[in-house]
Formats: sequence, structure tokens, C-alpha cells
Amino acid sequence: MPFVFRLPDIGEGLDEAEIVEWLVQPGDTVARDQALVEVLTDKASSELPSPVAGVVLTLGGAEGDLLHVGDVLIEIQDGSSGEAQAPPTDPARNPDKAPGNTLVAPPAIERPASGGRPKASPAIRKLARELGIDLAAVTGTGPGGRITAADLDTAGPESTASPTTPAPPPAVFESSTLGQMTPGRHALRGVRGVIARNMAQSWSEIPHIHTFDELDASLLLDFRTRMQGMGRTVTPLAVALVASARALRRYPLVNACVEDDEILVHERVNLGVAVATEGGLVVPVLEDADRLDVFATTAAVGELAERARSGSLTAADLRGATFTITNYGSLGGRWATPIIPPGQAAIFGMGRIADRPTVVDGAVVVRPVLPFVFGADHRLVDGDLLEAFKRSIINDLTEPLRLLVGA
Amino acid sequence: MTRPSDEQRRQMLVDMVSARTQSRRMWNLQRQGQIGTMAPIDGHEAAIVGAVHTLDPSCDWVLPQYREPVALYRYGPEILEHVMLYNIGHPSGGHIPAPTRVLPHQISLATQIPHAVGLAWGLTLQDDPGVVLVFFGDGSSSEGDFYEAGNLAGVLGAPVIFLCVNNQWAISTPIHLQTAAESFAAKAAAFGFPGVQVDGNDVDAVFDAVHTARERALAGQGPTLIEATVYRLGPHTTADDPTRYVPVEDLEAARQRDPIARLRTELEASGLWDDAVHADVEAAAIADIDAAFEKAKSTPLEPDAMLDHCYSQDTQRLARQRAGMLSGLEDQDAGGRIS
Amino acid sequence: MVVGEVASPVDLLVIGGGPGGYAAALHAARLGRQVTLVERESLGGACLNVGCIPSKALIEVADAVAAPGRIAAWGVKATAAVDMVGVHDHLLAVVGDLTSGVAGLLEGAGVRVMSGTARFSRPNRVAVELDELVEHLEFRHAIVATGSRPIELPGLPLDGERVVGSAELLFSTELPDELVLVGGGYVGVELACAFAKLGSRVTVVEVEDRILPSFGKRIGRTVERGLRDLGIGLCLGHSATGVNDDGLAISGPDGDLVLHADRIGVVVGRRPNSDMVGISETGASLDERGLVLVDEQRRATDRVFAIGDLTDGPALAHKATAEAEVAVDAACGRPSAFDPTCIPMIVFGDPQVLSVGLDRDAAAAVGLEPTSSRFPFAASGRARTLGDTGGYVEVVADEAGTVIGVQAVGAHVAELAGEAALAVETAATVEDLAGTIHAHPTLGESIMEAALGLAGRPVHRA
Amino acid sequence: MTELNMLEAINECLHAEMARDDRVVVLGEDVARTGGVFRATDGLFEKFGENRIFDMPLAEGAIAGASVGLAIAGLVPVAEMQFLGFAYQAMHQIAGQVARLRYRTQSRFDPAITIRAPFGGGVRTPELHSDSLEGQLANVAGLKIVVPATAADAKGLLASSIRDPDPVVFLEPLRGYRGIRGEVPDGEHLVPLGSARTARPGTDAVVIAWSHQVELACRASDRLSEEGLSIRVLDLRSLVPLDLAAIAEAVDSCGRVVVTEESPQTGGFGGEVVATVVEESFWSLEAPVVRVSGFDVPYPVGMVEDSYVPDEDRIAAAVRRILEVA
Repeated sequence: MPFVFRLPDIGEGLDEAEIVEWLVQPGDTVARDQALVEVLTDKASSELPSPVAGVVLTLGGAEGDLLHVGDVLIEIQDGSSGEAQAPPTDPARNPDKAPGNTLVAPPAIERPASGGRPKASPAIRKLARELGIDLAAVTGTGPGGRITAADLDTAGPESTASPTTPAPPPAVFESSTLGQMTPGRHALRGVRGVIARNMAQSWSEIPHIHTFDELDASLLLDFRTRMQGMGRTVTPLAVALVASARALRRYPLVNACVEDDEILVHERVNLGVAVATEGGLVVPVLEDADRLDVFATTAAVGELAERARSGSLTAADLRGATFTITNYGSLGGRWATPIIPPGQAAIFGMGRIADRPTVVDGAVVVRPVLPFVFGADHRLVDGDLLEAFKRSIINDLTEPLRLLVGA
Repeated sequence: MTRPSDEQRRQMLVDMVSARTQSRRMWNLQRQGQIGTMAPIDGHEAAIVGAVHTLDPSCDWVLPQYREPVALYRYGPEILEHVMLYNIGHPSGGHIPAPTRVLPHQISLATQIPHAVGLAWGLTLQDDPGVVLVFFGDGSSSEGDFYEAGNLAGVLGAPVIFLCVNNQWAISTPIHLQTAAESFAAKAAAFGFPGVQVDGNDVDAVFDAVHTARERALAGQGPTLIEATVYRLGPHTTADDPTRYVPVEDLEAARQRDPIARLRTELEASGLWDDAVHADVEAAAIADIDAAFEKAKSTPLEPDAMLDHCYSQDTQRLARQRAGMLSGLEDQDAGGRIS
Repeated sequence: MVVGEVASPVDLLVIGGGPGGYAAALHAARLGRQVTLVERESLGGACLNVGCIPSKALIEVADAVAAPGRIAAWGVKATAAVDMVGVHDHLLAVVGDLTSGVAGLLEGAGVRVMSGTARFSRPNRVAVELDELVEHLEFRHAIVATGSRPIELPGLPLDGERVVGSAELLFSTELPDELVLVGGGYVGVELACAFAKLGSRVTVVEVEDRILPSFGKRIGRTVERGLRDLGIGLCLGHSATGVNDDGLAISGPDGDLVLHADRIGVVVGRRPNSDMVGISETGASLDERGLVLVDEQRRATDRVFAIGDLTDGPALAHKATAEAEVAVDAACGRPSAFDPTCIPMIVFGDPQVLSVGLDRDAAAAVGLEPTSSRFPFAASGRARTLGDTGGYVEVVADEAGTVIGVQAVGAHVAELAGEAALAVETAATVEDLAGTIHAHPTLGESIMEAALGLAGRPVHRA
Repeated sequence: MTELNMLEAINECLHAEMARDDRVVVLGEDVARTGGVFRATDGLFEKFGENRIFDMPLAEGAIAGASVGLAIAGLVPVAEMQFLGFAYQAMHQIAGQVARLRYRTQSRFDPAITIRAPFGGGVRTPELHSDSLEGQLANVAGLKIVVPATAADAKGLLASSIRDPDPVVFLEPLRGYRGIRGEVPDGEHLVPLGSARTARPGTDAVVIAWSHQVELACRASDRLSEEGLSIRVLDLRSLVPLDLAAIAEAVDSCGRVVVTEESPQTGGFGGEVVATVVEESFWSLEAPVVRVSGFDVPYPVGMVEDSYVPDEDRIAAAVRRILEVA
């Protein structure tokens, strides 16, 4: 529980005080007795010191506001339970990042970068000068929207970027703790315990069938590059998500599950996106994915993944998926047999896009190829439905422009 | 001149630093709404600590006004506990247990001065050794009690030391509006005993003056009035805004004469003090006051405690009021026979 | 030797041998230009001779004098006594080493150094007053880096004895008993701390209601406390009105008074030396402050460039040096621009102050939605071992997580400037800082800790 | 038993208490060498010497304030205010310090202080010698207010007051010093504080009084008995503590009540007594309660003071009025 500091009567019978200046901001670490705020009362202006040490969560008013004695002045996570204390990322602190609000936010790419100034290192700025590129017109794809050398390649007139250059694989999750555990018996608990129970339940209850295939990802990568050139960001994963949502709408029985002796067809299309994190596999959920276009999906899924890795997902973020996509290719693999989570009827696994020899018009050419797998609950989904469902998605992935024209 | 020993000076600095540290912590507690009005000690440390260090706690008494108690460590750790009880508003704050020869805060200005004289007189009547040191301020010297008590002490030759800590301000009233006398010490002439003015920022000078006064008192030569000149470096209390009346340049000049900085510099020069010691003392002072604060907050408080200790035994009226309070009667005064 | 106004042709002329001028000369020589550099006094400019370098040397001396009290607790018993004549000689030696080093570099690069005073006479010509004669030079390009000089206050003329500027104070051979510094900017703060530690009783008079008015409010407030702890008097909201036998007359909202002083240092800022060089003769324009109006490449006319204290921005050596390279590149036809995201600002006071990029308030003022996190040195192991745990590091990020500012107050924070500026300049993200392994135990870890705080996973929290 | 006036009884008590307990010290203006302006302390200086009884500088505040210090030192001070009206100059010490020494130190110190003071009118004193402040003092929590009406009670209540660990203001009626005589028990005689006394039995009405008014109430009762009326007189003896049971018993028995006092009516202790009557015995009342008191003016000068102080005529008239209520 955060420590709630209410405006005290600091002057023998004062009733209210005006906030003159905040000396701390949410996120600041404060020590006990550190000055938090300067307030003005009838009698004098005073600094009010913090009763506790901790991290500032919320301020009870803006500078210039009048507070009455007893009003909440500030909330401080006072770390009374030590290191185990939740980091100061709860929804109350960042209301605009609360779950549910994410999806209605405009796509990040429509926002100007840092105060209008392009985010680029001196080396990139020098390169841009040499290439004659105006950085203000370039959309950065690096962390935080930073402009990379690759961005200059695509933006510049002398761009030499190949449309078939595969995207750099997403950062492979690496951790020194991967696979580490001391000899002996360990309680199966926490995230690992949840994963274990879910997997065992799925594996024992759901009769899995799988189908494997490959598709030519040239246009998929080309689509991304073209969009970049137009100042918009999309990712292959987002294309797959939108394609899946469309397929699920077309075949509701895949957006369903067996519950006791009944078939439950879900009303909403909520897509789980499996993400590997330091703590294990988590599957945050993109709710109502069928209502998002590919750009909004890109932004939303990027944020979900980021929050998954920073450990700031809430329980609500993890509930309610009706279908799951696992981008196991981000770990480097081509083929996998993913397990369908409880409460769902199917799963889509994407392998790593890589250049492979492909036969086009009778000739062997090198093309970027995306290997993938579909798994389904054979109680609901027979082979013909699974193939039809798969085909729907393949069509969209092979020619992503379909997503823009609504075909 | 009687100089304190190195060890005494070191201990005095410990007390001075602790007092300021704890006073500042109390200021924060007040600003956090955790304790009531308090009067910061800043600037008074040498005058209080230097004086008290001349005393023998086993026989000498201290009667504070209200700014001093936080600096009376020489009289034992229980003083701080009672300061905190007092400041959280617990009735036990005034009960400094025997045999500690310290009276609680006196809010009514100068009223403690006749008490000091009576107490000193009572000691001599019973052939008890010991003297009484009474603190008051420049403003208190305008009260009738100061003159009445000074006069009486002179007549009686009582073993009492009047320590007027002249901090230049009675809340917002400067000393030239308090007296037309040349000094506060000069007022002793009317009482027939010596008046001494010392630099209250110089702990050695205070020590010497009070030591001399104590020797006189013990030798039966009667009272001494000492005016220790300091400057109030903080507000009068947490309810005061001195920026309305204290000239900033005066305050800055006074800060240059900070009694703690002065003694600290000297002790550092002689290798008796350094930053680490200072930090340790501050840390210990915070730990002590935190402990005292926690202890105070956990001190039990009976629901009818406010009715205790008015009389040695409740009067019939008070007993009925207590019964009403304890029985939860909303009309606590309904002691009469309604029907 | 040419007499009369017959101009000798020169290729690239640099006027001023300070951090801007000599850097420009060296860079141009490296690019193959024939460089002539005119310096009026000594190479190295104000920075090397009377500014940054000797003041830092004096501050080190002051810290050494103050050290015994601080290190006694470490089991080191020491005493310090200061001999100001010896200090003076030490400062001269430091300055001498560096200026002769500059001379050596210029000579090695083939730069012709003329000792004289240059003044523009035409758009492409300067007259250089040498000892007894005037030489005219006609240049292809000129880079003007004549720097700035201390502002004097009306009613407070410098007499070089009692009322002095920062240079005279630095090279004092006697310690003032009572020193009053007029001006609470970074120079005033640095000198105040140094002289307080050396043993003077110091008072700072500042017309604004806080010191370091060009820094954020919170920084000013923190430093204010540090100064008070050193026993330095502060007369804020006061302006100096004159000097008399007793000391310095000042005036404030509560009236007038006189501060006792046997020395009065006037450190109220600097004004550009654009007038002395007659740059208007080239067709360059000046603003009302005397600053030369230049473009992104520091070009004032098609052949004249101005850099350093002559142009808008903080009067700092590192800014001049950065502009030197830009101007020379431009003069050589290379693409260049002076477009830094940040110019680090440092105050070597006690505590030290570091400000890079935007602070939270400034970021909000330009329409960003900043987040920030502070890490207090109280939680830093390195700070503990250094014996000073006051202060903090604050990292400010925009809504995308890009680091847009770093501010720090505390001992030794000046040394964090490099990482802080690198982060802001390269648009590093909070994750970049948080994810970079920082050596332990160093103060630099504090930047990482603050970034971890922003990333929502603080490690060492108070 | 010996017949003594109140002054002699008080003097005898002081001798006895000082002999009994060497912690008892007497201080006041003119109390030692001349034995007090009324001779209440006569012979104490000769008998106990200069370390037990003290002529004080003329400063009532210092007398009360020094008494606090003496009590802290463990002594039992008996301080004299030469006249109660002069206690205004000590009120800050009496009300602000003496009364709350126990409370503010939470009983670390026993404020075993007795402040004696003559008061009341009828003897042609100058200004401020005759004021009745008992109502004001009774409103100060922590003080006990003792108001004897007879010589025997003067001795017995003073002894109890001196021995009481709480501060007592012991008020001696000027007119009774020599005007009230009576049999006084020899040797130790203690009357407990807070026990009222029936000065005259009666059943038709009760006059509640204290100090010298008891004498006048008795005279009124005697006169009314000649008219065949049975009028009880209740002597409260102490206002704090107040004998609630005795008041209730008297009112329950008689049903009709007159309260008489010397002080101005508004805010006087008589109002407190009336409130007590109503609280304790409302359902026994057969008529409205009537007060007889001084007027709401300062105590007047000699030529008019006899009209100010209630006398037996005014008391008797008040009794007749409440008896007329059906």
C-alpha cells in the first residue's frame, strides 16, 4: 500500500494551503524528511518534508492548486516490504498507459518525435548531411523512434536498400539465467507453476493436430519497407495478427473452445501474443484485435511486448485470449509444435524468415521464406477447416496489401 | 576564566549538534502533521548546552522555558522521550520522573522564574546542596514575574542563576521595543546582584559565566543574572513566518556566527572532531529521536487520561464526569438525577 | 616587412588563440589550409589563462586545505596550512604548462602565430597592430574567436586591488578576510566555495532570488544549502550599488546596507569581444547583446565565421571548440552544422552541478511529457567511500523513453558529464542506459540506477 | 473546648500545624515580625524562627510563584494574600501555575500549597480589600476552595487544607475574624473538605450559604422561626469539593431553596449552587430557587456597602417569597 500524505495543519488552525512548487515528481526516489513541496498558507510559505522514504507515485494537485487540510497531498510507495515492493508502474501512476486505453491511443508514428527535433546521434546527423537528407522527414525505427543508418538508407534518394532484405530478426531473448537451476528439488510455483499446469492441462485434454507450411515473404517484407518509406511502421507479426483476426471472424469455430460437454464460441477476438521474458513465457492479450488496423496493431503489440519484458504487465493483460500467435522464429527456429492454451481451439506459430531457394516460374530463385505451423483442437477443428483457416491467413501474409484494401 | 576540558567541549558539541538535528527532525514531523507546534532551537545551542554542562544533575535543577528541553541531554535520555510525548500531545509529556531535576516546558512566559526562586530557596531551607538554573528570553524580561522574582531572589540570596537567552526577537518584537535598558544584564543592578553579558554563541564563554555564577550561588553569595546574546536563526515556532520581519542581512550575519560552526571549527583544529564524527552524531541523534517518537506514540493512553492528575483524588463532580466519559454517555455532564 | 596599407594575402585567418581559435587553427591546418592565427595576449585564451584551468587548480587547492577535517575520520591525521604565494606560483605553473603545450601544437601544425591586435578594416581585410607597426592581411576566410570579457557594473569600477574580477581573485597572493562576491552564477559559486574553504569569510550577492539562476530551480536550491553549510552568506534579491570604505553597499527589498569586505569580486557575467575586433566592418550583424549573428555553420558573412563566446549560447570553452570544427569544415566546403542536442554545463562548486539537456521543467515547457527518476548518492556505495553522499542524479526521458536530459548535484558529478552528454546526444533510450553494464563501484552507476528507476525496476532504492 | 474567635482559632491551628510538620512554612506580607495585619500569624516568628516564617517583598505574584517552587522543593507552604482583592496581582500564578502544577507534571509534584486570604465586606476597608472572588477561583480546575463560617471550622478546615496534597485557597471572612466566636475543640481537630454542615435544622425551606453569610442566614432562620417557620441553613464549608449529597438531602427534605452569597450575582458561585440543586433535586422542588447576592457592580465604598452585602432581612424576605409559592 502506498503511503498517503495528507496536507497537515502546519500553522495552528490553518485550513488550506496553495501548492507553490513541487520539488519532486512521480518516479522520483525521495528520502525521509526530503522536501516534497512548497506550500503557501495564510501565514507563510513552507516546505513540507516527506514522512517516509520511497518512490513518488502521484501528486495531489498541480502548482497553483488550493488544498484543504486533510486532502491527499502526495502518495509515496514507501517500500515498507523492501526490495520485493512492486515497481512504481501501477496504472494509477500513468493513467494513459492503463490497460484498455492503449488501443484507442493514436498510432505512435503520428506523433512528432522529441519536441520536433529528430532523434539521431551525431554520426547519423553527419551522415544525413552528407546524404542531403532532412532528418525531420525521416521516421526512426530504432528504440524510442531513434533514426538509424538503415532508416537513412530507405529514406534517402541514394537508397540502396533491397526490397527483399530480410528484417533483422527481433532481438533474441538471452539471459544468463536461461536454463539455470541448482541441483535438488524446487517447488513448481510462480510463473513456472502456472505454465506447467496450463501446459499439462492442454496437453492432456486437447487432442492436437498440426499442419506445417511455408510462404514467400517477399511482399510481406516489401510491404514493411514501403510503409516505412511512407513514414509508417508495420511488422510482420502485426500483419499476422490482423490476418489471424480476419480468419477467426470468417471461421468462428476456430475462435472457440470445448468447455465440459459444450462448445463455447467466443464473442470477441482476443489474440494472445507469446513473449519470452526473463521470468518465463508470458502471453499478453491484444483485445478486440479484429477492430484494429495493421498500424494500430503494430503499435499495440510493440507496447505489450515491451511491458512484458519490463515486467509491468497486469493480470488483466494476460487474461481472455481466444487464439494465440507465437513468434517462435524470434528465437531462431524454423519448425515447432506449439501447444494450444486452455480455453482456445487453435494456435499459429511463426518461424524465422530467411532467404531460401524457391522455385518461381520454373526457376530456382532466392526468396525470403516464412515457415509456419498451425495447431488445432481436433475435437472442434477437422483437417478441412484447418486448411481453410490456414489459407485465409496465408493469402493475407503473402499479399499484405489485402489488409489495406479490406479484401 | 574557567575553561571546559577537551572532553567537556567535545561532549558539548555532541549535545549541540544532536539538539539541532533533533529539532530539525521535529520541525519536519510538524510539517508532516505528526506533532504539534514546536519551537526550533537553531542558534540557542551553545547558550543552553554550555550552561547545563556546568551543572551537577544530581543536585542542580533546570527550569526551562520552552526552547531548551531538546538540549538537556545532560539530564538523561528520558528528557527527549518526554519532549516527544509532549510534542505528540500526550499528557505524560509533562511528567519527567523523579529524580531528574528538570521541569517540563513552561509556555506562560516568565512564570517559571518565581518558581526557580522558590525552589532555590526551598533547597537552602532544607540544607540541600544545589542551585537552580532558570531559562527565559529577552521578551520574558518584560514580565512582572521577572522583576518580582529577581527582587525576591536578591532579598533571599537564593542560589539561583537567571539565564536570559537574548535571541533578539520576541516572536516579531525586536529588543529595542522590549527595553530601553542598556542590556538585559543591566537589570540585575536593581536586584542587587551581578549581571553578566556573554556571547551566547561562544560555548566556552557561557560555560565560564554559568560556572562562576554557580560557584557564587553555592558559596552563599546569591543569584546571578546572565544575559547570553544569541540570534534566533529559525522561526519563533512552526506557526511563525520570520521573513515578514527579520532583516535578511541580519540573519545572514548571524549565520556567520553560528555557535555550532564555531565550536566545530575549533574542535576540528584540535583533532577532536571531524566530518565522520559529525555524521555519526547526527545519525545517532536521528536514531534517538526516532526511537523516542516511536516510544511516545506507543505509550498507552487511557480514554479518561485527561481527567487524571487534576486533584490527588477526584472530587465527586469529577468522578461523575469520569464515569460519564467512560460509559460513553454523549451527555457527559449528566451527573444529576434526571428522573 | 610591408609598410603602408599594402595587404599580405593569407589563406585562413584565425583571430583569437583561445579554445575556439586554436582548435580552429589546428583543424584547418590538418585539412591542408595555410593558417595564420593572431592573438592579442597569450595563447589559450581566458579559459587556460584566467578561467577554467586556474580556477579548477585553485578549487583543488581549496579542497586539499579542507581535506584534513574530512579525512580525519578515515584514520588520517593531517593538517593543512595555506600559503597563497605558493598557490599563486602553482597556478602559474599549471597555466604555463598548458599554454606552452598549445604553442607547441600550433607550431607543429605549421600555424603562423602573430602576437598582436587584429581589427577588421574591410570585408576581407584586417589590420594587425604589432608592437610598433601595423600589418594588413587580406584573407580568404576568417574565423573570429575573440571571446568575451567580464561585465563591469556601473558604480562598481574594478580597481584591481579591492574591487576585482575573477582573474585577480584567482591569482591572489593574499587571502581576503572578508570576501564579497557580486554575482551568484557559476563563477561566483565556484569562487565562493574555494575561498570559503581556504579560510575567507564569503558572502555572495545575487540580484535574482536564487543562485545559479540559469540552472533549474531545484538545482539552485540544493546548491544554496551547500553554500550555507560552508558558512557562505547569501544576499539574494540584492544588487550592489557602490563601494565605500566599509565595504560594499547593496540594496534589496528591505532597504540598503553595507557588507563589510576587504575584497569585492565582481563576477556578474561576460560580454562578447565583438566590438574590439570591429567585425561590423565585414558586413556581419550583431544583436543587441553584441553577439554575432551566424548561421548553422557559424558563418557571419560569406568569408567570415564567428565562434565561441561571440555567438549565442553558453560562454563555454567546449562549445567554442565544437564550433571551431564546424566553421572550419564549412570554410573547407565540407558539410557541417552546429546542431548539438546538448551542451553540458558544470559548476565546480561544493556540491558540484551537472546539467545536460533538458530538465523536467524545461522539457514540459517545450511540450514534451517528460518522466524522470532521481537516484540519491546516499544509496551509492562509491559516494560512501568517497565520503560525500549528498546529492543525486536525475535522468529525464521523453514519452518514448529517449533520454533528453541528465542533471546531477553532488561531489564529483562533473565527471559524469561525458556519459550524460553521450546519452542525450545519441538519443539513447532509458533502456540503453539501464542495460549498459556500469563498472562497480563508480558514481557513474548512479546514472544507470536512475535509468533503472525510470524503467520501473530500481535496484538500490533509499 | 475553648471559646475562640475565628482569628484565634486560625492562629492556634497554624501553631499546631507548624509544630506537627516541620515542612510547613508560612510566607506573606507582614506575617512574621508583626504577626500579620490581623494577627493571624501572631507568635509564629517567635516560636519557629526565620527559617519557617517569612516577611515577603510586596509582590503577590512572587508569593504565589515562590510557593510553587517551595512545593517542588518538598515543603508545605502556607502563603497569605493580605487581602483577597490583592490576589488579582497573583492570579496568573494562582490560576495558571499553582492550580495546574499537579496536572502539568502528572503528579510528579504535590502542590500542597495553602493560600490564606481574608475577604468579604462589612468592615469599612478601602477599595479592593473586600472583594469576593470565590466564584472566579472555583472556576479554576485544580484548586480547592474552602470557606469556613465558624471558629471551630476555621481550625478544623485549615488543618485539613494544610495537610491536603492539593492547592487550597482558604478564605477567611474579615467580619468573622473577631465577630464570630464559638467553642473550638482543643488539640487536633480536623474537618474533612467537601462535607457540608447543617447550621440550623428546618423543614419548610433551606438557605444555602458559606462563610459569613452562614451567620446571617442563621439570624434570618431564627427570626423566621419566631413566625413559626422551620428554615434550615446549610453551610457548604467548601465550594470545591462540593458536598452534592448534602445539598440534595436538604433540598429533598425542604423543597424550597434560597442561595445567598456576597459576590456580584452574575457568574457568582451561587449560580453553581442553583444549578446543582436543579441537577440533583429538580423533582423535589416546590418553588423556584431564589438567589440573594451582591449586585453586579464592583464592591462599593464604605457609606453604601451595608446595602451591598446581603443581610438577614434580604435573606428572610427571599425565604418568605418562595414560601408564598403554592
